[in-house]
Amino acid sequence: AQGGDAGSGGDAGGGEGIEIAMISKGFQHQFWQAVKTGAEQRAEELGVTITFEGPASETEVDAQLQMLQAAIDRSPDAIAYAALDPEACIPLIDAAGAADIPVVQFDAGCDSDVPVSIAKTDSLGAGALAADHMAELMGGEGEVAIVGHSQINSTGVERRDGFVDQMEAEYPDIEIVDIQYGDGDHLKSADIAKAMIAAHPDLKGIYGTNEGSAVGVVNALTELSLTGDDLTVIGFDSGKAQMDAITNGLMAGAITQNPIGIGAETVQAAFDAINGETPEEVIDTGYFFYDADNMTDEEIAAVLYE
Amino acid sequence: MSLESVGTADRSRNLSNEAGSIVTTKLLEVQGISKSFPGVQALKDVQFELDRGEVLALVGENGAGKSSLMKILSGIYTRDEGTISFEGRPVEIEGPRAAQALGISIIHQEMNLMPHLTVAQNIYIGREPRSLGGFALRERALNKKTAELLARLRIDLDPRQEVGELTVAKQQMVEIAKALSVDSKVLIMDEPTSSLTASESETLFRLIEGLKADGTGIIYISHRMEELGRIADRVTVIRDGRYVGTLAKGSFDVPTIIEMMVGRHIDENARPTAIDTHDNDVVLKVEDLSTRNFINGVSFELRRGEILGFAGLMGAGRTEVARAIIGADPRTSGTITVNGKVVSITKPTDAVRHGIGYLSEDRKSLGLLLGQTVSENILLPSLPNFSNALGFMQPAKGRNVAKRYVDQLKIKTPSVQQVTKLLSGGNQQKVVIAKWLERDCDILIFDEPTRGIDVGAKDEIYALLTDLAARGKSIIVISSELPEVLRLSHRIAVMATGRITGFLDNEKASQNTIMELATRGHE
Amino acid sequence: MTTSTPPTPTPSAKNPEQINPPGGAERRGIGQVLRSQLQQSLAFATLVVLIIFFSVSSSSFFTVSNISGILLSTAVIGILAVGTTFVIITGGIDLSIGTGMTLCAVMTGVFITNMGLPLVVGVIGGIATGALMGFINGFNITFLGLPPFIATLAMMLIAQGLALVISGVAPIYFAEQAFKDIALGTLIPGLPNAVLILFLCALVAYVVLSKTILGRYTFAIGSNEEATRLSGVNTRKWTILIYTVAGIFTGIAGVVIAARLGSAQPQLGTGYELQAIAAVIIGGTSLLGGRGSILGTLIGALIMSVLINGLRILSIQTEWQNVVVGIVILVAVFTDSLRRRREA
Amino acid sequence: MTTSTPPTPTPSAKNPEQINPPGGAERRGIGQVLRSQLQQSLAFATLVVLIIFFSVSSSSFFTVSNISGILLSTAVIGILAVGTTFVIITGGIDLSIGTGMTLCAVMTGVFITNMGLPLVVGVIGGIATGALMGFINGFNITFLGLPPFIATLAMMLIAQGLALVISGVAPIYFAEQAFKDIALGTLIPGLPNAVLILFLCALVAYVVLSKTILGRYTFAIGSNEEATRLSGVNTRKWTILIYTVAGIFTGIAGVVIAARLGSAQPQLGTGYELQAIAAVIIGGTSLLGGRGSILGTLIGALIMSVLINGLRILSIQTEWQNVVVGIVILVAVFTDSLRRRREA
Ligand SMILES: Nc1ncnc2c1ncn2[C@@H]1O[C@H](COP(=O)(O)OP(=O)(O)OP(=O)(O)O)[C@@H](O)[C@H]1O
Ligand SMILES: Nc1ncnc2c1ncn2[C@@H]1O[C@H](COP(=O)(O)OP(=O)(O)OP(=O)(O)O)[C@@H](O)[C@H]1O
Ligand SMILES: [Mg+2]
Ligand SMILES: [Mg+2]
Repeated sequence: AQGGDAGSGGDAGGGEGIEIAMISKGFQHQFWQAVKTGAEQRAEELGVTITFEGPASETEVDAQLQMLQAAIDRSPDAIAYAALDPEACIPLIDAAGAADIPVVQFDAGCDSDVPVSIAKTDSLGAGALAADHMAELMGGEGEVAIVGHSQINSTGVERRDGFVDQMEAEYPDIEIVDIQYGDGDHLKSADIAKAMIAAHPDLKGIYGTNEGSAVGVVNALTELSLTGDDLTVIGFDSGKAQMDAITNGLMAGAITQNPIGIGAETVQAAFDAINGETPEEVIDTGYFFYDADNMTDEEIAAVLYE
Repeated sequence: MSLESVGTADRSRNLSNEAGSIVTTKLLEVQGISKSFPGVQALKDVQFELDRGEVLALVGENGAGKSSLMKILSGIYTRDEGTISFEGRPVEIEGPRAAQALGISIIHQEMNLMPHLTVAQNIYIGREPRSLGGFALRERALNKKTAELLARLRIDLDPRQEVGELTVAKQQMVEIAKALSVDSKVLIMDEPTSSLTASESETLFRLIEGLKADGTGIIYISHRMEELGRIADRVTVIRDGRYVGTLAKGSFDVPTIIEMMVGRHIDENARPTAIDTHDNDVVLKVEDLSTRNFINGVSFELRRGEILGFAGLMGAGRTEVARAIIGADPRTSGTITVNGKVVSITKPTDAVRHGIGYLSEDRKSLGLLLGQTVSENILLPSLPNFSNALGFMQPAKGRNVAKRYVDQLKIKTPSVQQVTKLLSGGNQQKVVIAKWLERDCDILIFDEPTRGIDVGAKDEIYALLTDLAARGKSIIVISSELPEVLRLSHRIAVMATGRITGFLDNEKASQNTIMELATRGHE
Repeated sequence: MTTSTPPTPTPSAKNPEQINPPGGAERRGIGQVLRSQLQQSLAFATLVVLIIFFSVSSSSFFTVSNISGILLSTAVIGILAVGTTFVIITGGIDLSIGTGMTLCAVMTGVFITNMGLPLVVGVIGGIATGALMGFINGFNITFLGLPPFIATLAMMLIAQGLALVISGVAPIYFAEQAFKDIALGTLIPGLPNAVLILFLCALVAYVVLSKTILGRYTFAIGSNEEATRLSGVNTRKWTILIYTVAGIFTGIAGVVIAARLGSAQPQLGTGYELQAIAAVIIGGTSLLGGRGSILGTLIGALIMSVLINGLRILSIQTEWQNVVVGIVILVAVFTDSLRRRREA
Repeated sequence: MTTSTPPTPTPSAKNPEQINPPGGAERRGIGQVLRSQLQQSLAFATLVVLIIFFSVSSSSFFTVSNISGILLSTAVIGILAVGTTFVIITGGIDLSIGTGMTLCAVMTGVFITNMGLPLVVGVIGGIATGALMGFINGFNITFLGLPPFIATLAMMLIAQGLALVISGVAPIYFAEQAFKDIALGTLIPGLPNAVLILFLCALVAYVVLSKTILGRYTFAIGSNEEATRLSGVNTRKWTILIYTVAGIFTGIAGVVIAARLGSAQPQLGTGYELQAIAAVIIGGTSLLGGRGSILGTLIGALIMSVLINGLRILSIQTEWQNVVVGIVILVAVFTDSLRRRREA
């Protein structure tokens, strides 16, 4: 827990020379790339430098901790962290606190008192919003299935649970007949969706909980020569394939969070913390349902990414 | 063929006549053993018996079933029929451990060593000196014990050397030491001398005499007929898996045994027909060949139509010279000239391209694709000749060629599609020979070509090599059997400790002159 | 006193099963070949049992659409498995096929979408990428003397990194329908082209492996590389060629997955190598080298995808699916080894 | 017949460097042993070069805290690698160590958190889970005759599934600080206990491998299983024991990772097996069996974590990191194989 005085510690104050280390949950998925984009944009505006890294898959809690450890040893001016597990990170985040490195969080938090803020979306609420739109499009009744991207990491669980809970609470005539997980792998998700469609001939809708899952479902439809009229598909996140599918009518619509906003707000919060200001404790960057009608709206278009 | 005369002293017959009244518990008694494999009846109603303190030699052609019989006795195969009595009691030998427990140990025809372990670790595998409740190794004690054993057996090996680094011959000595390190009642030796030179063989024979004196019964398998008179008390002959007969000491001579084995007469003392090759073109010229480890300034010439023998003691460096020539091992110096042109040979492919083929002494690990068929093995070096321009194989053509060799060399196999691993040792060796015959190189280096091959087949192979030479091929024969070198070679190069110590023309060569050169540099 | 009875040749009444040598089947009819090869692999029985079981358990299983779906889902892993069968028969292993496939997909995307080259050029470029990776693997193994596991593990990491770097950590989309048709078009009605490509790949691989000199050397090197080398075969050259061939199949798989997804997803691919290798081994090819067959590999790949599809159709929970797959693999390979033992 | 003078032992001037036989080192001092073993592994040179390079490149690298961090990050993979060294020396492979570790962690969580058993019991239970898995692997390989790759691949899937099923697809948290201290406490100031456990494991493994009968048979089986069996060694029994020992190390790794994370993460573990196996092979153990060392494995594991940590310290982009790691692995193993070749 030492080393706070090494490296670039001395000349903080203005934007120049400030380094913010962002430890994300991942980096390969489009969602995280969008967070990175937002962060980089804001960093450029503020004149600070950022590093952005994350493990290859969102199950690699251990690898993420090692990244956090390495970041602390680099003694940056601030750390921005998105916890894969709320508890495992506590010792290291505390160590960062002890080394006087300000910590801000994004997407998911660590159960420690050190972090001063978190920029995130309410995934449960987003899942519920997906359920509302799905129910509306299905006419309030019928069978629906979920292709999840993870049954264990928080976004995967909350986007699913928000959807499931809302359906159970508000739409008694809608039955969730199957939930399977494709790791966000496009190919696997497509095969899962096809199996679901084969097994449940009366299926009226499928909800994909992230970009890979949703695009997989769309691919399944294409491969089976089905259209949006046969099956209501609601996706999550954006990306070109998903947006095209919505334009083409294969997908009814999707929920998007504001990853670019998350990235930007996180960097802003870190910058504020470095400069001794107190950022807002919870920064909710919001979520939206978008479909072919509102996709081009300015507010929506701003949070979508190809 | 007169079996009358040889059968007179058939002790087994005599004793079995008396068996009803006298309680002579034989050490080992084997009756009516049969064993078949898919497509092969390896043994049919075979019998023999073994007394304490005697050496029973078991002979027969390649594939006669000798090794199979011994594998039954050592618990590796289970018999289909027959009884085995050990010390008068019928026994079932269910595995190698059961055989060991009975006191039967075996030196296998094919090497069975752990190459990454040391000599000592190999010899005492499973019987290591231990402490701390049998879990901790006492390595020092192990090495000491091994050093004592090796000294007692007069085997010159470092207990700490890794076995994989040893030559085949030395590995064979490790196998022998391993078998002798247990106090066994029955010791089976399946061609223990096939890779030994005369002097090591002699060491072994003295050991055998000692064991006999201690009452150990020994079953000794060999294709080297001259050894039988030296050590065997009785000789049992099997042929095509059947018992042919047993001859007692004094009542057998080599020609008789060979006739019982093979069914015809073979002249053991033949010499090459004197063809003068001295004026022929030099096809291979090796100058100042050295390797990093051992070989030092070896030079020689090989002429068209010549058979050049390489003789020497174990570890003299003959194999290493051959491997260096064909580019299997790196050279530190040396030029190789083929047909008057200096050639660059850095890998075996180059050697074959320049018409030099090398038959390795270690057929199991360097000579054969054990898991592949006889035909795949025979065709391997010549595959391009059996495929068209697009690389497609012409299977019928290949199969016919393989069949021709199976017939010509009398390879005992149910078909050319048999997996090579399942052939008897001698027949495997014939497969290796066939593959180089088919490749049709102008220069052939045969390293221990007749290892494990029966007398009859040997004679045929000698005839074959002589014929090849007569047709203009040039052949180097590396052999640890002096009679073989003398029988085949027009000229003999003798090596000792990595150098050539002299050349002998066949007329001037004898076992004595060769040994004199081979031990030079040892004094 | 005579003791000998002249040995009479015993007719071999017992010759229950002949061991089937690679490529040694030419003189028999194709039907016989197929039958003997199928029998050789008890894996086939497992496949049939699985199909029957799932057909009985769910009426949705044995439908044209679902069977076609299963075949389509076998395509990518199947092509990878077919290619890597060569490598495994030589006694090697190729861990780079998963992420390597992804790199090939990305390169195809770069050629077609980013550089605007014609489809054919892009496809050939993608496949050539695979061939190049295979070549480098082979070079590293033969000339640098690296163990295949390490050489291809390193390549796996490098390919994974390069796929991300080259794509800019973003999918590359293909606009042209013609490209997507490579996987999803139906030259044969009802059968996606990707499946056709799989079968074509398998057929070519079968012919190469059992009818050509390359196939012979593949088995020979796997049987005993040193003995093969001493026989004058340029084992280095052939080994490099074999890895290159495997790389070509990796490239084809890359093109097919890109066509099927309509995009090159740079983060995909990890784990595909183990699935493909598993398919190969379930199909009876030995990791020790010298033994294997393309038909077996195909069956192995089908077992995996039938099993996974069936479990999905039955809506078995995802977490249980792995358990069941693991057990079925154990049982399938065990029964197969039983048969082998009985035969030996 | 002439009897020759027995050949005098030629002094081995032609044997410049003695290849170090396993366990054949007792007559030399421990210093010498260490030195010869280190030399044996040029991997060590790679490690030193890497450390020097990163120390020069970044002042943050060679700090007490970062070195301790590197060691901590080596702990889990290191323990797995040490265990699996045994298996690899027998010529086998164990793909189940990654997810198996996770299952052990989950079971530890079940025992301690869910069932409220005392810490010690829970830890032993977790390790016993590993031993049981190893035992089953060994049984499947020896008695059912399955290839190690398949047997352990199946176990990998089964363990992965069971970890999810048993945990109810959610992390199990450990409340007691004492449990977390297993990994993060510092019996030796500045050195996390997890690192201590790694070194202890390595020491025990070293002793077992080089000084005990189990170690001897591990090498013997890997060198030539058939010959070992024919020598009367019950190879099945010992193989099962060896896999069980490897399983025990997997169990220890499971406890350590659970303690480090303060929770059992049921989805962790995939990919750890390849990292561990890579460490073993980088350390000079041969996948062909018969040859290997624990010290090498330790160095191999350190190379991997130093490299990854260094790249992170230098803020190399994540997507480039894999590329660099791949290349360094190639270079490290290549230089090592060069040395071996020069020696041979
Ligand atoms: N496991 C096996 N499967 C099939 N055939 C076998 C097997 N073992 C031996 N044979 C066959 O049994 C016959 C006897 O073989 P065996 O090895 O006993 O001969 P041998 O007398 O020892 O010959 P050699 O002198 O060549 O060593 C041979 O035809 C051989 O091919
Ligand atoms: N791989 C090796 N590693 C170390 N030493 C070796 C190796 N191969 C051979 N030697 C040594 O080189 C010397 C020459 O062996 P080589 O095999 O050439 O002798 P040889 O005359 O063919 O005798 P042999 O009858 O044993 O085959 C021997 O002293 C042997 O110990
Ligand atoms: Mg024999
Ligand atoms: Mg020799």
